[in-house]
Amino acid sequence: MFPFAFEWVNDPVHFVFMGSVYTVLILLVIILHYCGIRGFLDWLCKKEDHNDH
Amino acid sequence: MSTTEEKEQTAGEQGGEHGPEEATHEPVKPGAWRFLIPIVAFGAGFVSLLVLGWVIFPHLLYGEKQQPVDFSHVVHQEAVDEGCESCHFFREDGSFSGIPKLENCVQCHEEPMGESSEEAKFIAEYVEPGKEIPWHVYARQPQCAFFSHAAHVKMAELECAKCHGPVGDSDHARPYQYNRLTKYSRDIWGWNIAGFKKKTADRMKMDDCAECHEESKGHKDACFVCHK
Amino acid sequence: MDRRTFLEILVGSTAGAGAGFMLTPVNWKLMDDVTIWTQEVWPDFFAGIPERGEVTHANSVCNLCPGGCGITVRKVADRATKIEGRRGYPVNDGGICILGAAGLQLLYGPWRVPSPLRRVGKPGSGKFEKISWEEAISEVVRKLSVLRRKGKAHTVASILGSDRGTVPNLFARFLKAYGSPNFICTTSAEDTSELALKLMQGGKASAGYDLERANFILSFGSGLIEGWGSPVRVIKAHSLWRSGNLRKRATVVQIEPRLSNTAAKADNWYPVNPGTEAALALGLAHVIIRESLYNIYFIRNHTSGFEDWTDSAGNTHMGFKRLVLTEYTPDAVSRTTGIAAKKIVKLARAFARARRPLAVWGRGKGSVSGSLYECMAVHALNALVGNINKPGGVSVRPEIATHTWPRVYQDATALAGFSRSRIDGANTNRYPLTKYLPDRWPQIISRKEAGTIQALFVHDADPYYTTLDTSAVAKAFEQIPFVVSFSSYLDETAFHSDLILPNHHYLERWEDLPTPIGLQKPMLSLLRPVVSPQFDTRHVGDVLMTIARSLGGAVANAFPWRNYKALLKETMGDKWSTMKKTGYVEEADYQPPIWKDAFATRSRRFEFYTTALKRAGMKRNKDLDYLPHYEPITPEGDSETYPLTLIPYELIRLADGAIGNPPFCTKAVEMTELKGNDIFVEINPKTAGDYGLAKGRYAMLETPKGKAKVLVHLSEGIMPGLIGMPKGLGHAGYDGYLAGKGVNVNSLMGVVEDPISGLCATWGIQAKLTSV
Amino acid sequence: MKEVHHKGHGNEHHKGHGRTYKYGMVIDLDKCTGCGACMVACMAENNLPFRKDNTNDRLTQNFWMRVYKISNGRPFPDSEICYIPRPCQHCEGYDHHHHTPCVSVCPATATDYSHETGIVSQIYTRCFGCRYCMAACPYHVRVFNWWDPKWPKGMNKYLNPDVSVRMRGVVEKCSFCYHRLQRARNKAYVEGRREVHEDEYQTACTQACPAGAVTFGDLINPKHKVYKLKDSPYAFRLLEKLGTNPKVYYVSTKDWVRKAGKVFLGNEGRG
Amino acid sequence: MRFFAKFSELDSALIPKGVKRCSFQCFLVWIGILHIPLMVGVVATLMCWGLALNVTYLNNNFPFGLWIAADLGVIALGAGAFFTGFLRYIVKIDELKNIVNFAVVVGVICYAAAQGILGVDIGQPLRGWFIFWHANVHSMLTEVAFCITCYFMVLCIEYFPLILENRRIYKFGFPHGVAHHLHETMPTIAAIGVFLSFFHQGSLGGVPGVLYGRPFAFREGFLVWPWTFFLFILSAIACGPCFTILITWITEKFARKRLVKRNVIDILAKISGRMLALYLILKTIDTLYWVKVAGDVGSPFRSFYANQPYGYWVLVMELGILGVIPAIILLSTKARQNENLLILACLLNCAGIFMNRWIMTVQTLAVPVMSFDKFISYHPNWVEYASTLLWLWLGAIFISLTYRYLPIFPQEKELNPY
Repeated sequence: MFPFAFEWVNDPVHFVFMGSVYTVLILLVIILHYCGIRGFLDWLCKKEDHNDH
Repeated sequence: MSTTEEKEQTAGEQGGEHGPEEATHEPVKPGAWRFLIPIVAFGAGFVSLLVLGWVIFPHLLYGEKQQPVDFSHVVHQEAVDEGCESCHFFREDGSFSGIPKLENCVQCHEEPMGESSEEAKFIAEYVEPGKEIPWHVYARQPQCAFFSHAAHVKMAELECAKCHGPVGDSDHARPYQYNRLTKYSRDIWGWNIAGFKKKTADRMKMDDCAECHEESKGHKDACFVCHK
Repeated sequence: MDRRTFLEILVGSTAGAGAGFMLTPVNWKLMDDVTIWTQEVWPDFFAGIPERGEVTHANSVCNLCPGGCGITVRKVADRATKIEGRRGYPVNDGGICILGAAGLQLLYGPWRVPSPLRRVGKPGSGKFEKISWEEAISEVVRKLSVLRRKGKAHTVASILGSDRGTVPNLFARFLKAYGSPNFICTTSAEDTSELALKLMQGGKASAGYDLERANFILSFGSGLIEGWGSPVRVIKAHSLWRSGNLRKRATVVQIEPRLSNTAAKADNWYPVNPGTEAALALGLAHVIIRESLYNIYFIRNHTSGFEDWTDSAGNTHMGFKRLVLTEYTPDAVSRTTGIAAKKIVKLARAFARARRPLAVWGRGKGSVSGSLYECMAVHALNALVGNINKPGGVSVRPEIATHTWPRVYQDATALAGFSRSRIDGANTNRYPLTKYLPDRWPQIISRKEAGTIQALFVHDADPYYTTLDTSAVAKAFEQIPFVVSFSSYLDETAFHSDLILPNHHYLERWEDLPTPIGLQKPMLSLLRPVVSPQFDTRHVGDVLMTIARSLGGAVANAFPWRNYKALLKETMGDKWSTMKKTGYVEEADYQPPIWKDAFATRSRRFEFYTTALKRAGMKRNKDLDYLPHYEPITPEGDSETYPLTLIPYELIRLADGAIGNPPFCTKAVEMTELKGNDIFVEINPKTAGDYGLAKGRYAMLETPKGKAKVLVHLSEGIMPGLIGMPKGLGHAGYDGYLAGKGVNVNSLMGVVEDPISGLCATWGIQAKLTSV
Repeated sequence: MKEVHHKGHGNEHHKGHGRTYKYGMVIDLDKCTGCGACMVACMAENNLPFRKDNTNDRLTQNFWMRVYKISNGRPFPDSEICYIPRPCQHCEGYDHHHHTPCVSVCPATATDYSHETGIVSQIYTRCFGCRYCMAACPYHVRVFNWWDPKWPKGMNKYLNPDVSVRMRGVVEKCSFCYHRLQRARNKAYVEGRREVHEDEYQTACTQACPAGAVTFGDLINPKHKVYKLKDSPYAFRLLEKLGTNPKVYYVSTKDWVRKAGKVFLGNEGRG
Repeated sequence: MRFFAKFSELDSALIPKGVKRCSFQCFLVWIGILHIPLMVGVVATLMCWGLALNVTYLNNNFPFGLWIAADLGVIALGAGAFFTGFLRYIVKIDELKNIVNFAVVVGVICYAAAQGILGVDIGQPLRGWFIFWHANVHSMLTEVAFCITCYFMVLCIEYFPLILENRRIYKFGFPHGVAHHLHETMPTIAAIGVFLSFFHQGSLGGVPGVLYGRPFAFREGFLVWPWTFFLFILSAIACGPCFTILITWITEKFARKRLVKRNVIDILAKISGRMLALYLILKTIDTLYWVKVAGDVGSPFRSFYANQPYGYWVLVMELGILGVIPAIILLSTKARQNENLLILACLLNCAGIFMNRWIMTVQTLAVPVMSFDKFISYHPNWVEYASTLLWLWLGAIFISLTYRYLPIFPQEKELNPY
């Protein structure tokens, strides 16, 4: 069973539709994580600077 | 836009407000380890929710009941000639009798047949007053489902155990667990709280029906094959 | 701990908990379970879905109307879940009508009387208390013993829905042994029809119509597909008429002022002025006779009174032929009926030339007795074409003989009471031929001094609702100190009773049913319990016997049977085993007697001129009075104040008799008949124009008997000047599913008596309709 | 916008899995008397609700089988009436062109066209009540449960266990009494048959109709009564021109009835 | 009173630097006032959920009513967000950065409203997730649901950095970093948003357009794809910016100061006007073609408009008064400069889109299909109005809060120095 599609049918419409949905979702997740992690790392670096200071 | 001075200032201003109540966590470590605080807090929250979800939750969700009579399939299997169908038979109209009615039991059990105390209890409590036994049905399917035993047993020639598991080999009636919210038997979702299954008989959700239909027929079948 | 640490811990642990939560099955599981809750637990909470179980079928007979269809009840475990028509049953062969299909709603409905009830509030207040059967029966016994002791046995009366079968006979027997002549039954067109047969053909029998084989059906207002006769059987016959290549195995002509379903399905619809059907029938006879299209053999050899004749005293009497030829020329009839003379001639020719023509009579479902002369006029048409006792015609049908009961020994009190004259005036010099006049007694009671009736038993009837001029009935009920209803339902009569002794529902009891109305072959069928009694009810037969036994003496002796079932078994005799096995016995090879032996009149012929009527002591001397003729039954009210005429119409989707319409049927009523609690009246757009009425708007309907607020429905299917109003609404009994919906048309109508039979011949009433 | 067509194309979908059927109905309007027995039989069979304040406007009342009363609109006395019983039409659509109107729009696959039986199913436990299918159906066969399924006290006893009781907030419609096919199949299987006889599977309305106006069976089985009846020169289908390809046929010898039934658009449609 | 002082202090600490806001008391009163109609809406919503949908005037003939029309309408109105984002990040019209934040705020409200209204509209909201889990991808509604949910996520992500930019939150290092990086990726996010919006705006046209049982709305062949698809996108992007302008204007009226420079507004108005003009041309072709096709197959065109209240005036109103007039105003530079005319045009344009969506859903259902169908009219009852307008009040509160605490109008300080 494919997530988000119990009624999975092997036809192009499904592939295209679900493919797009998943691409979008994955992209969004990647972007969020990217920003979150980068932000966290920035913060850690800054923080150490601060402590050293 | 913001400056470090501002940050420290505000922290200093309002720091005292919440402090003491929240001191249950590990003591504040100064210096380099300080950055671990959020990470440890994260871990603690993470683990406690995991425990809650995987260990405690099932106990909250499911209630348990004992069967009215401790029934032994083993003993009965030995006593009857036609296997499961001796008691779980098809009616003339093609419907399946399911769990036998008292009248079926009485055919043999008018008088005690053995020494067992459970049988004595059964006869005293149900046979003599002529009361139907309020069995809890492990495999009770929801109102919306039409399960055809005839199609599966007579046409597809499935073994009972395929879906019901080795019930026939049980010597005792296992406790019946039910979902407090849905009133379903726990056997439907399966005893694994995550819904994982190893054997076909471990779960009885629609997905499991569909899985088997897909394997044997090549498609999941139309809705109305099993729904009503 | 400083503020920052706190925030870090808070945010960190919340994020951790959040992440951990996403990795537990809780969210997914609960989402699924909440959904299942909406799917299973929620609907079950409201509906109370019963357990599944083994499916079985039980056969019985439907007695919601005189149609007597066979039914098969599908049961799951001990619950009845569906009523279906019984396949292979002689009457309905698998079909079922709308009311029959909804029978289970009557069985399980909240309008059932749950146990014996005694009125505690004021009469008609509907306040009852539950009492035990012993208490209830002893109360009846106490009242009856006192009356009998006081020599007032004759003031006990009963109103029943029918006089055929063991239960009505038990009532009759009870009253006879107790000492009252007042055994009254509600009447219908069947009574008039039986009377007409008796007068013209002699003997006591009902009419059987060979609808299946007739190929020209001339219906004088009969709602053939609206529940006339045995509804399913007639509808099946209708389908036969519509079979064959061009779907015209038979021609159907409907004569009716309103486009009923029957009229809509008929090949030809002749909108006739209401109440002039007899004139039309005689007009047709005129053409048939004038053009010698009648069955000359039959008329010459097997009828009397056709030609002018001379009696033994030497007086010459007018025959049917002369009457018709002189009085009912197409032109004259055209003026009366509103149907063009040309059409009359055409119709008469078509009818007479058809291979198997059949004229049927009985307005709507036949619930109103109607005019005797009209019935005779229509029957005369059947005689003219010689279809009496012929395939595709009308025949006499006796009942299957059952074991007769031992004679009732009447003690002195019983004899004294029984010899008193009946309260309803039937069987008197005025109305020598009529058995019961249920529509007359309310007026009589209200006119006479109080105490005429001291106790009234009502079974299988709802006179409080069905009798015309409801307010007079209500007044009459007020005069009766003790009303006992045996109804299973809280109908109007039960509502106004002092005591309700609920009978088992028809799916809970044993009873025999006579031949369904209109069938050619005699039949006897068996009502049997399909489910165990759902409430604390008792079989009316048993209750009556218990009462009789408690009264003691001769009354008790008249009922030697152990219980009702024993009586039923004994009465059915050798037929019992067959009935129990198959549910019915039928004289399948019954053939109506051939013409030579068919007529039990004095002349042994079909009598156009009914000598029987003369012999019965009618104080009428004109020849005309003994011949079928047109004698207008004038509706009440002056046409100045009430310029329009209200005609009730009947619908198969609306039960209008003793049984209240079940919710399913009410749901099926068209939106042009009922809207919420408002009833529609049907008028022609022309009428609407004349009186300033608008579609879908409220109007006040007024008749000499009362008034009601109604909605206006415009229809091109009704004659201008008429107001059509559906029958069967306006109940006050039962439950909110029926009570308060619409207006009871009976309350707006009055009784117009037939001059000969005294039965109710009302077909309409003058009315006015003003917009509000 | 996507090209919309059948999901799981009938033929390949069921290759090698027994016969396919096209259950359908032929309703003889000449015989239909408008008595309404079909409506009540359907309501009783399928646990349809009813309410005290039914306004009889047919707008919030639930009927699976609804009998329409239609008129030719001519003035008195040329006025005529005809009754049209209307179950779900079980539209088949035409492959790759038109599809069952309600099936393709359902967002949750709660309704489905079975290529094995030709029946359009409605799964109440799946439906979440968006009512898109009701908008799609030109025949108004789909009705919504505006109320909770309440019965007067004691009335729940007659509920048919073969048909689920619908909760509020879902769409329901005629199923051609599919549960009867399920039962009939059970019987056949126990007797070692795969095929169900014509008379073993009949809908409640067919069975109840006192006029015998409703005939039900497999439209592609020459042995079934409907096979011939549907080819009557007087046969038509409702809104034929829309291309829904319904499986309910009507027979009427009256021209105005045929015209009123099939006409929406003037010229001949497809199929 | 001490509490109040504390909160008041917190409030002033949260207000962006360098801008002036009304007093805390004044703000509380304003929010309080908004809660009165809001509560009516909440009651209506709870009635729908608690007592089932019989509390509405919807019925079996009108399974779709105000709610669906409103759904389609607000999504179109919310198109300002994606279209402005598209112009700002992809076409790179730099001035629009001054209104893009607010367009996002309006978009969030519109899309939240769409989902919220749908949550009341469906009979079994607890099972609403079936639309994702048991998705039938052939259904237009599935497509719309997926797209608006995803796009709502996108909008939330676009809105998120605005929160992080709040004075107090921004001070922490971590949110600062996240906001910074989110800003960096904004063009990608906007692109995803455009992709999603593009599809569901078009698919919304398909919602009634695929109902071939309803000839009034049904289009075939070329007329359904790509014609209707693009018509719907066009109509949405023609009115979306107008709606943003309208809301900005209203916000300015309440704030009693300018928040966005005229030239920014003018750019949006100009683009909106062109889109509307293009839409009207295509829509006219569509209508004419539809009239012709309808005529070819037996002239039901007249029958579509045979029953009041859906007479020909509907057509005149939708395309003429609510279409051509705003298009002319928006296209004319001179008229655009007149603020009153501009706002009138925006109002007409937004009303036009709403009317179009109403016609496509409700009138579609009102037009009888079977010859013996009775024409029945529908109008919503207070429950439907209240539960729909609920989102207006929620939106007002949301904008009030956002405006008060977040720096959404970059030009505010410049325009209102103090």
